[in-house]
Amino acid sequence: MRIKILVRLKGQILEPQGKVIEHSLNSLGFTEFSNIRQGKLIELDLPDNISKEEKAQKIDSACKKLLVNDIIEEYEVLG
Amino acid sequence: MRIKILVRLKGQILEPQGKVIEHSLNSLGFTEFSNIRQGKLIELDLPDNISKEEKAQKIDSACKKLLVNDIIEEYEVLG
Amino acid sequence: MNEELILQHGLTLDEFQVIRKYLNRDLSIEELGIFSAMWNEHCCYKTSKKWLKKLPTNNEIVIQGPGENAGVIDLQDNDGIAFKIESHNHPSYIEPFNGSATGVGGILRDIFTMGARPIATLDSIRFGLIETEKTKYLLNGVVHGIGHYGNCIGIPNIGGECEFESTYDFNNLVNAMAVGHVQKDKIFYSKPKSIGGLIVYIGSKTGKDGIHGASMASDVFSEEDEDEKRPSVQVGDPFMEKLLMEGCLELMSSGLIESMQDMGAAGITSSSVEMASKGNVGVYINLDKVPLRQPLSAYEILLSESQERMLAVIDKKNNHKVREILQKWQIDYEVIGEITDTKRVVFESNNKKVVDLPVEIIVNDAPEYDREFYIPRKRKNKDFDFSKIKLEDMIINLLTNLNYLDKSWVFDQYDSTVMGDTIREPGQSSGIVKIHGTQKVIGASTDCNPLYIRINPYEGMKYTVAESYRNLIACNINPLAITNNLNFASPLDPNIMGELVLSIHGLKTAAIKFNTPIVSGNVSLYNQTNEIPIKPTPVVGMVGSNMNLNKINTNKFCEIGNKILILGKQLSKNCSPYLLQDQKIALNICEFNDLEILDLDFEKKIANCVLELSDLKCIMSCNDISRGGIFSSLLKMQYRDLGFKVKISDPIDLFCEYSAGYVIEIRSKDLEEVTSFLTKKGAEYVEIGEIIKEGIEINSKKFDYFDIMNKYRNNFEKIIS
Amino acid sequence: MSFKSAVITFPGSNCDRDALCYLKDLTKGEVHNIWHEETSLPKVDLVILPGGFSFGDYLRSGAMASKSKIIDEVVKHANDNRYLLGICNGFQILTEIGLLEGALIRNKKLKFLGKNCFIKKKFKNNFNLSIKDNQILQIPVAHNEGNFYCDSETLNLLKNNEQIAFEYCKGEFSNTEENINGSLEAIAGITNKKKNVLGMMPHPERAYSDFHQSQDGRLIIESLIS
Ligand SMILES: Nc1ncnc2c1ncn2[C@@H]1O[C@H](COP(=O)(O)OP(=O)(O)O)[C@@H](O)[C@H]1O
Ligand SMILES: [Mg+2]
Repeated sequence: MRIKILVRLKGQILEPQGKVIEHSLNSLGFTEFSNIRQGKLIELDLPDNISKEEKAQKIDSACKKLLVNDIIEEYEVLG
Repeated sequence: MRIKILVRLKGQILEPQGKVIEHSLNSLGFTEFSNIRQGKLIELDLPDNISKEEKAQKIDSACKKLLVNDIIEEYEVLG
Repeated sequence: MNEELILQHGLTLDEFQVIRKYLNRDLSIEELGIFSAMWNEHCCYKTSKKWLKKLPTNNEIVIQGPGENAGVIDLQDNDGIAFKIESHNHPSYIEPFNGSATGVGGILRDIFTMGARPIATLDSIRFGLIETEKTKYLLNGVVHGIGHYGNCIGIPNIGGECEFESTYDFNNLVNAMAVGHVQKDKIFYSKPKSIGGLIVYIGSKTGKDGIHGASMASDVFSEEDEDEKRPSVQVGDPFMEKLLMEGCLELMSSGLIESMQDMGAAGITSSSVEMASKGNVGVYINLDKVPLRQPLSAYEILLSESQERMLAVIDKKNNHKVREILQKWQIDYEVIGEITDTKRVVFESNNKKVVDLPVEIIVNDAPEYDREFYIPRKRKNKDFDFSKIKLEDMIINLLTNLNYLDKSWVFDQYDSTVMGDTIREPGQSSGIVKIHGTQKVIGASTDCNPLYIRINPYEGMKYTVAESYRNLIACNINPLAITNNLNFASPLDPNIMGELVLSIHGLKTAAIKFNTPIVSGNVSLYNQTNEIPIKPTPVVGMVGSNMNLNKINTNKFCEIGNKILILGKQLSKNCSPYLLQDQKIALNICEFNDLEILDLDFEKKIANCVLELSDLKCIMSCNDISRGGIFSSLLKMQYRDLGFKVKISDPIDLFCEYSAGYVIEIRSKDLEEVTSFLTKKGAEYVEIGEIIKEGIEINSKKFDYFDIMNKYRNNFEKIIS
Repeated sequence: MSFKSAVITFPGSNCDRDALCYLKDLTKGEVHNIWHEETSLPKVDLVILPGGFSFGDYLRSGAMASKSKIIDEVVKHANDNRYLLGICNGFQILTEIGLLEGALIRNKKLKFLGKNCFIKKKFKNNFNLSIKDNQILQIPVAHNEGNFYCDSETLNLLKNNEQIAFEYCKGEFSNTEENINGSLEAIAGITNKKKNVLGMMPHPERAYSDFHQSQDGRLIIESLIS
């Protein structure tokens, strides 16, 4: 089972990369795009035979322990 | 409308970060996690009033033109 | 075997016939791949070999000349210096970040393969005109890539060059140089020592990276091909390289390794063939044992250019100890074969011999061409009209031309002080690092004057070598030896071939005169896209030393009131190519006058004066005069709040190029001693002015110091953004 | 009594040798080099977490190093009221461990910065005792993620507890910006509340020897020894 973890900087933190992308997109004519932010995508495999709860708990704990720094980041799990 | 674009290195391209993260997770006891790869998450707003087709076409073209380096990366659009 | 397949592998049908006749049988596809890699320009130098043989490669300090992973020179006591330059031009055009990063990775491996610890890198990068988005993208990517790799592994970048010119629009150049320190009694070579030695694979797993990269590097490629070539991009992993470097250096210093060879272009193929050939032995390798990142065919394994990999030969009895050390560094390690006495290269896969070739045919019978070449026509003499040129406009022209501006946007992205031994960072005429734990310093500079070489390849190359030489001399560094990277367009064009032949000749002449042998180098041909050949760009990387770090000169002004003297001989206005080009006086390459002949004895004489005066502590600061003349040299010397005032009969002379040109700063109280010394030596000099506070004055005309300095320092970033 | 110290080496550390030389030359005492997989630490006065790219700086700078085996010992060392100094990557590791507040995010210009910078001391602590108020120190920086961030509550705490040790400033003659990497309030280094743990982005170990461009980095070790 492939899991996607989306990690983004918390809203109040200035994310200069997003600003740069937005600026470039706008100057390329993509003026409808706004509020661009860049984050991280972490993808990994978990065995299919573990339960939904166990899965959620494991991912959560890995995020807290290593994958995410909760001073600056927040995350969302997909799949 | 908030759009998520997931950008990942193409399958055959070396992604050095993933295996180091995997090693670290494993030694923290998360031994079930495998095949870890890290990519980019780009999030942006598009106006709600544009059609589905137009939206898809705009995102596609922005990805091709700027957001994704198609020599080494591929992407997936969510939302 | 069908013709198309042969041609796809970059072999000519004649070349294929040579192989076919020798073997008297058909080739396996894997064998064809091997010839494709080994008979490629990049590996066997088939076009340049004949000419490279003429270069001086030896003198009393050369420990290892060309032919190994890097050249090594003797720095007295037990200290040796290994260095080499390498190109990664085409990969950097296709994927600038990874292409340039892996270029740095590759050259660093060349250094530590010799048992040397890398202590510095330099780079020489050239791009097309900045007006296009493509050039901006390439510049950003290349600088980011070079920085990322070197910073991460922790080797200081101490200098280089960065130029812009239209012939590089579709063919940027990325040359990376590395310098390492080795104990003379612990140098490692690629020659295996004993039959039966184990061949071991160390480092990253093999993947599909850069398959066909080696033959790609020698293709004339057109815009359309770009996409097709793309998937083979190599990605660098500097973290892995750092571990690999520490692991290999530990293995070597523990005496567990017999010989070592890095897997560069054409990966396992070229490294194993090279080992066999150097040792006059055979190799047997079982491809099933090669650590893989993904399933690969034998063919792909043989040609993969995955980075951060090494091949070593060890004694069987050390197998366990080697494994232990590499485990500590978390490096993959596998015994994949052994050294045999067959003088054949044998690769096995799935219990089948997929390659079984005599080393002789691959190496000794590699093609060598004597290609046709033309000598450039003599140029007519022309007098240019300088009457409409205004001093103010000349200065503006320099301050709006990227080639003259402060390059800190580039080198601030590089870590230049890591390792704690850096004495002169980028931004000075040569980079200087200390040999750890000693008082000795090493200086290095990379240079090329493509415009000069297009005008007159032989003389132009002499000027290029002299430029590096002056860069070192200005810092009171004694020039010792050269590495070079010959970047040219297609040698199938006899005009280009002529540039190649004549510039090698110029390199030879200058190297003999300066007693700076060529100990390593690299050739990169076919640098052209859509029929536009690059300007000939044979880059010189020169290395020198001073045994006493306290004797090094600075390039920056020291004190108000000190006198400014000019040494050397000015080139006439009509024969200063960069002046004519950059002040838009000569607009077409055909218009230029021939170069003035460069008197190398004169270069040496003036250089010796600078060295002697430096040792006498009479020189407070010194800089060489190159593109942009005295004016540009003075701009680079400005420091803190110091400026200059000068007097000169014709201000245009301030922008002319020089032979043996140096600007030196002298204390008033030393002036007499210095001038009588110079007179005694027969070295002409001109006292043109002095150092003042916060001012620039030319013939009593005052310029806005802050405006000029601000533009000099900040315009680069403005222009490229 | 001689001053004892140690430097921890992680895979990818590349300023560990520099830090060792810095300590040897300036403290004249015993200096240990400890591999990250060790599980014990000798009793020393000062531990340095050196600069570099531990674990490639993959995921986040300092994140994986902060989970190394030796870290428990490093934390104990700090809890024992002994000195702990994190330089550059070491600073990032200290925030990842949680010994120091805040985080270091990408430089505001999104580019690696390798150049001289200028700093001065903000609040007094044992690491900057020998530095005069308003004295401008010239020390190199070399980092990609040196942009200090914390939330406003934490910032208030840092100020109230006088935990800000160094801030970036303008040099007399340089055209360097006042805040080179965009750090909150130009913070270049902070301590913990007890002030025995310091994290700083500039590299004092590259500015102490006679041949270095500046010798201002000595002042930190001199402060600790005096
Ligand atoms: N690509 C680069 N990498 C590192 N340093 C560079 C690079 N380009 C320029 N520099 C630095 O800027 C200095 C000035 O470069 P340049 O304008 O070519 O003048 P010079 O005539 O002194 O070589 C060089 O000496 C070098 O140290
Ligand atoms: Mg130069």
